[in-house]
Amino acid sequence: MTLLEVDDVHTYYGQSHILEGVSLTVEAGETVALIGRNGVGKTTTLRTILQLTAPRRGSVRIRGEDVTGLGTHDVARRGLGWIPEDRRMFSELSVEENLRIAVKDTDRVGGKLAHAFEVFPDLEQFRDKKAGALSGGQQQMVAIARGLVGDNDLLLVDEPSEGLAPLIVETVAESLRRVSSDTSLLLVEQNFPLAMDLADRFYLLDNGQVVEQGSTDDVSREDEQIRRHLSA
Amino acid sequence: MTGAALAAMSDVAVATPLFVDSLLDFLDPGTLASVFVDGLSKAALYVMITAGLTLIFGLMGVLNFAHGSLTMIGAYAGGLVLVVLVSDSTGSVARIGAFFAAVAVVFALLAVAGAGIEMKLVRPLYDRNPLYQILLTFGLTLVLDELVEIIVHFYGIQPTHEWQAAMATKPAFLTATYSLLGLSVVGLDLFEIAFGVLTVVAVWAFLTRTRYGLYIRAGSEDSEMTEALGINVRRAFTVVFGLGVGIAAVAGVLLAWDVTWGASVPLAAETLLPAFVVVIVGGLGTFRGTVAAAIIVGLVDATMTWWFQNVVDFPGLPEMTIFLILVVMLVVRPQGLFGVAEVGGH
Amino acid sequence: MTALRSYLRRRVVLVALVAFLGAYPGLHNLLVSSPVGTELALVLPRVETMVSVFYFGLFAMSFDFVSGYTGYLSFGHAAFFGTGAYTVILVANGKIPFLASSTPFMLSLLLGAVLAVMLALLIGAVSFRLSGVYFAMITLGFAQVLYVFVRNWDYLSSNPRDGMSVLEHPAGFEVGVPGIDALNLQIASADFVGETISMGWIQLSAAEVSYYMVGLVVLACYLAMRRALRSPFGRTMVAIRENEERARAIGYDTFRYKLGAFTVSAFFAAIAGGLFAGYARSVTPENTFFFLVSGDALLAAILGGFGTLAGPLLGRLFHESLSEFLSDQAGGPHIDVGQLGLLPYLRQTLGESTLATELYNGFTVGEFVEVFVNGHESLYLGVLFVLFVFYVPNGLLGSVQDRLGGTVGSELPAAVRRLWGRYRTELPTTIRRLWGR
Amino acid sequence: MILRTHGLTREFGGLVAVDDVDFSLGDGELCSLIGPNGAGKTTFFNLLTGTLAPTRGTVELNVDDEWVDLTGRPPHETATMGLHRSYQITNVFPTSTVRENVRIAAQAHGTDSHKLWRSVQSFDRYYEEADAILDRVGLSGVAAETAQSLSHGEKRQLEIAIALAGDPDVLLLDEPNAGVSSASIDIVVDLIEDVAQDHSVLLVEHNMDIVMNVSDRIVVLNQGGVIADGPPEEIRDNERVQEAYLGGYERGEAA
Repeated sequence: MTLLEVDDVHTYYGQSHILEGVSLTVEAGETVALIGRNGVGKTTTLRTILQLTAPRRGSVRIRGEDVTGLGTHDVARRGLGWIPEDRRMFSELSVEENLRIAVKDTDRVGGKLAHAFEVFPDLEQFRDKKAGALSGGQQQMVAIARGLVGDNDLLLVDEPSEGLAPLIVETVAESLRRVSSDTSLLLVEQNFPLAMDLADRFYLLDNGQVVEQGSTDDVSREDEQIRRHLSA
Repeated sequence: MTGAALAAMSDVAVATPLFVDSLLDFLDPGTLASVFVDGLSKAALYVMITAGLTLIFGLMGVLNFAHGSLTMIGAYAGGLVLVVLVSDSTGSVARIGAFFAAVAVVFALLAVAGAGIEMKLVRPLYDRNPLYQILLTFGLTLVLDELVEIIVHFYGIQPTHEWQAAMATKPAFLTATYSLLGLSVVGLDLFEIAFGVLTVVAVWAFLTRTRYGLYIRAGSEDSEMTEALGINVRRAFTVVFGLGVGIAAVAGVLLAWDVTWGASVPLAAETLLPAFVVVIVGGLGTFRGTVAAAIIVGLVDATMTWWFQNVVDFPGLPEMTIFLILVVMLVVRPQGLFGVAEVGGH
Repeated sequence: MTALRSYLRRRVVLVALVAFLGAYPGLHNLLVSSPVGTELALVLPRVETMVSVFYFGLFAMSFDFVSGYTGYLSFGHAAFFGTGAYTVILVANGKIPFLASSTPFMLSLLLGAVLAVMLALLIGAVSFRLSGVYFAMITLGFAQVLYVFVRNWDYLSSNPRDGMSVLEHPAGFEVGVPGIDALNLQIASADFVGETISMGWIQLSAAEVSYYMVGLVVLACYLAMRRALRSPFGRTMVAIRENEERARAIGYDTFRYKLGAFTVSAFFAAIAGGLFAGYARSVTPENTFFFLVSGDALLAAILGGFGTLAGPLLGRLFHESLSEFLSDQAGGPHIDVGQLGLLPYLRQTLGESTLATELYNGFTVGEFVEVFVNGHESLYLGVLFVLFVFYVPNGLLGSVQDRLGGTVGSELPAAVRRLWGRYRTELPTTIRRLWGR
Repeated sequence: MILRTHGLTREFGGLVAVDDVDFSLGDGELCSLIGPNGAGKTTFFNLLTGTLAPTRGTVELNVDDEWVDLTGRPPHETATMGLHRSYQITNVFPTSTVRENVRIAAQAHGTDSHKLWRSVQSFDRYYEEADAILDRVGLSGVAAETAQSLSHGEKRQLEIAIALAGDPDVLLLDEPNAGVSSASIDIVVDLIEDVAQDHSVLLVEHNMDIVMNVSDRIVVLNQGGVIADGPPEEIRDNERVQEAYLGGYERGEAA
């Protein structure tokens, strides 16, 4: 069964029409990239899926079940995790607490934390440090780990490489690759080669609409469509 | 220049050596220690009144003007339980037992009432300008105060004076003064300090040691992210509102025994204003700051009370100093002791 | 003459309202002596009540001037009301250096206002660095410092907690042009002998003289504030309320405009306080500097319409009428007809047997009435206030304006003209049709 | 030249949002400022208008052939000196009428704003200026509506209209097309070209078709610094610019 189906959603901020009918799907086990220039509606698509900004028209289905209009926490409980832009750490909370709060199965907190520190051994040393005191790259790790411990089937990842030095980007990419072996990913990314490297399929967004989609194997940065919609 | 002004000047001339003497008196270890204990007992009351106020603001950005009225209702409700349970022949220990019964009943009742207020009245206003939350809770104080006044009046109790019957249920050993290492302490002060410490420890443990406390701390920082982790933040709002009101009401029960306060309808305004001072000085929404500010305000209050009683012939000194602390704090550091600069927008 | 006529035409609603208020005391007398006088006396506010509606309404308008039009909640506004009130009594008692107790009332009124302006500059210069809840709290803090101070400063009176009364100024305070005796009339509340007028067929009681004189000052202040709000300055205030960041970005030094608005507002708040003190001849910290006095202004502003200048006056009228309606006072010596409040009225009309009827468990109708009607206007006001917050967030006047799509002054005549136009064209045809049938 | 910066830098904590930017805007020029997300474009605007104070560097404006130092001046002063901006997220006076929105902006440039004793209606010149601007941006028909009741596209036009009031020397337009539906984008583009006739314009825009069509010159920011500066054709073929936009990730061998 298809994990996520977004069907012709129209989303507004006030009166400004941001998504003009976006449709996409994510199958179980897949990594799907959502690419496009700044301001075309990529982040809004993720917010719409989570019902943080509910669509005015169209529907969002998870494993066939319509979740449009539900509370965000209800959507999240159905196995969706969010790794937002700017990482959104609880900066006054320790790294461990940041992870602890993300565990949905409250009987297995210990095991989940142990697993997270196993996957991200670098984080163990910061366990009791306030998340706000970490560097950008370390925070991104915590954000990804937060998605991991929630037992999610699908992670919505927003601009994981933004504001990070190239070397750190590589580490982040590596951790996403590791996480993607357990869960599906819907990845918003401006760095085109990175997105193509991680994803199986891609959707190209412009002006609130999907203008192209396909397998990542078939496109390159010399592609006319890609250059037209992504670069200067 | 008028005679009064001249007289005032000569007062200053006389007052200068007097001031030095008084300062030496004040710095006497015995005086300092008793002022300190008095200050801590005031701080304990402040912290109990304000804990809920600050948690509610921290999580949902609502400045609850009805908080003082709910404290006042706690005082009357607690007094009622005490008056029913305690008779002249009740022993001291049984009276303390009755007090804890009153605390339990009042906490349960008012926590439920607080949760109800959040669900039915405050919730529909979250999407509106924060002004409307202030207006709503302000309107609520009018209604609550007047309702209490009607009820109290109906039972033949004078609403604007302390309720003596409730005050009289206090066991004798709390009114007594004890000498400890040359220091004289009133029993009730120690009782209040114990309660204050207990409250701080309990709230702190709830916030840092329980899963729900974790939700509340996270929700105060970023409620959208918390919601996206599968946590029902709206329900946490209700819980915090209920708990906050419950704690304030328990403070009210203590106030019903305290001769400087006592259960009366004006108690609502008398507790609300210093509570505002404490939460703002501490930094709106931070529990740590609120505890620190309560101690500061309590100690300043006690110090100024001593100066008024012994030196300065100005009965308003303690109260005026408290509001001056508020003004000075807002001028120097608007975000308060432990607040974050951008807080308050939500 | 044509200029005056066109001026009045453009302000037809205002002129009509002022005319109505001018005729109100006579109208009131006429109505309460009519066959349904007892019932009307119950709902119509007394002339004395209207005096306090005027001065407190002015205070509420001054509060709305700054809070409703710049969006900064001045929660310590009572400080300015108190400054005006205390100045008047202090001058009258010879407690202000260099000023004799016989100083004309109009001058002490002005002095209070000037003092309030200076106070507002001080408080505002510090407070306008903050916004939102913090601004409300710091102004509250300042006002409470002053409240505690006047409550305890024994220079003011032997028992400052109980406030102070006029001691050395035996005659009523005169409102008018200072120095010209013919242009002055005394104001005074019912328990003080004020001035009465008898000119031909016009007979005015002391209360009615106060009504007109206080009303005149309030009208002048209202017109001044209205003009200020419709000036370039006033439009800048609204721009700050709507979007302060953008106001700054298009070139306004918003701090100066906020401080200016605060100062103007303090001026009129002090005039209101001075009128109150002059009329009541005694003040207490509780009814001047206390924060619930600001709360009452907020109440009036919300009921009447936040950000509509005349709304708060209407809100206050509502508030006072309700308290009068629910009061248990019988009519004073100057009202011969009927009772004042609902309670005496119910006692009278329901009759002994109804009152003694048992409702529940020994609780009689009479007791029920005593408990729930007797002077508990705050309860009903509070409930009403909460209902307004939910369902009428723009207040009485604000909602009417929303419905009309503009200010009442400009839109109401237009609406009436539209109706009249339709009536004139449609009525003849309707009549003809009816006639034909 | 009408506007220039020298070594303009702004740091937030450890992050350098704008890094040592030397920029100049020619008199009457339409220059576009582009760059990927987080390149520092909006921060740069905020530094120019004084909303943010720079960590280092200067901003200068040419007023009557004299260079005036604007560095560290508050926004209301830079605005009165002739540097106006529009906002990425619509930022108008919502419950005022469209006409009043522009009139109040025009009034800011007169000397009458402190007059609280005269009716606003006795100052015709601000109404005339507002009406002329509304006519120019095509909003005359909705002048009496409240700003909040406009469609999103009309709000974007109003956003520019407010910035036009007071006849600025320099217009900073921050994504005037943000959120405009594809159907009505042409109206805003025409408007940009129109105002560029008699103003120096610095434009931030993501839609490259628009940028390439309307600009005299393009400046590219990446990670706070200028990486390219030149006419549209040159920018289109610039390899560093392509790299900045598409990203230069290469899968490393390390894990």
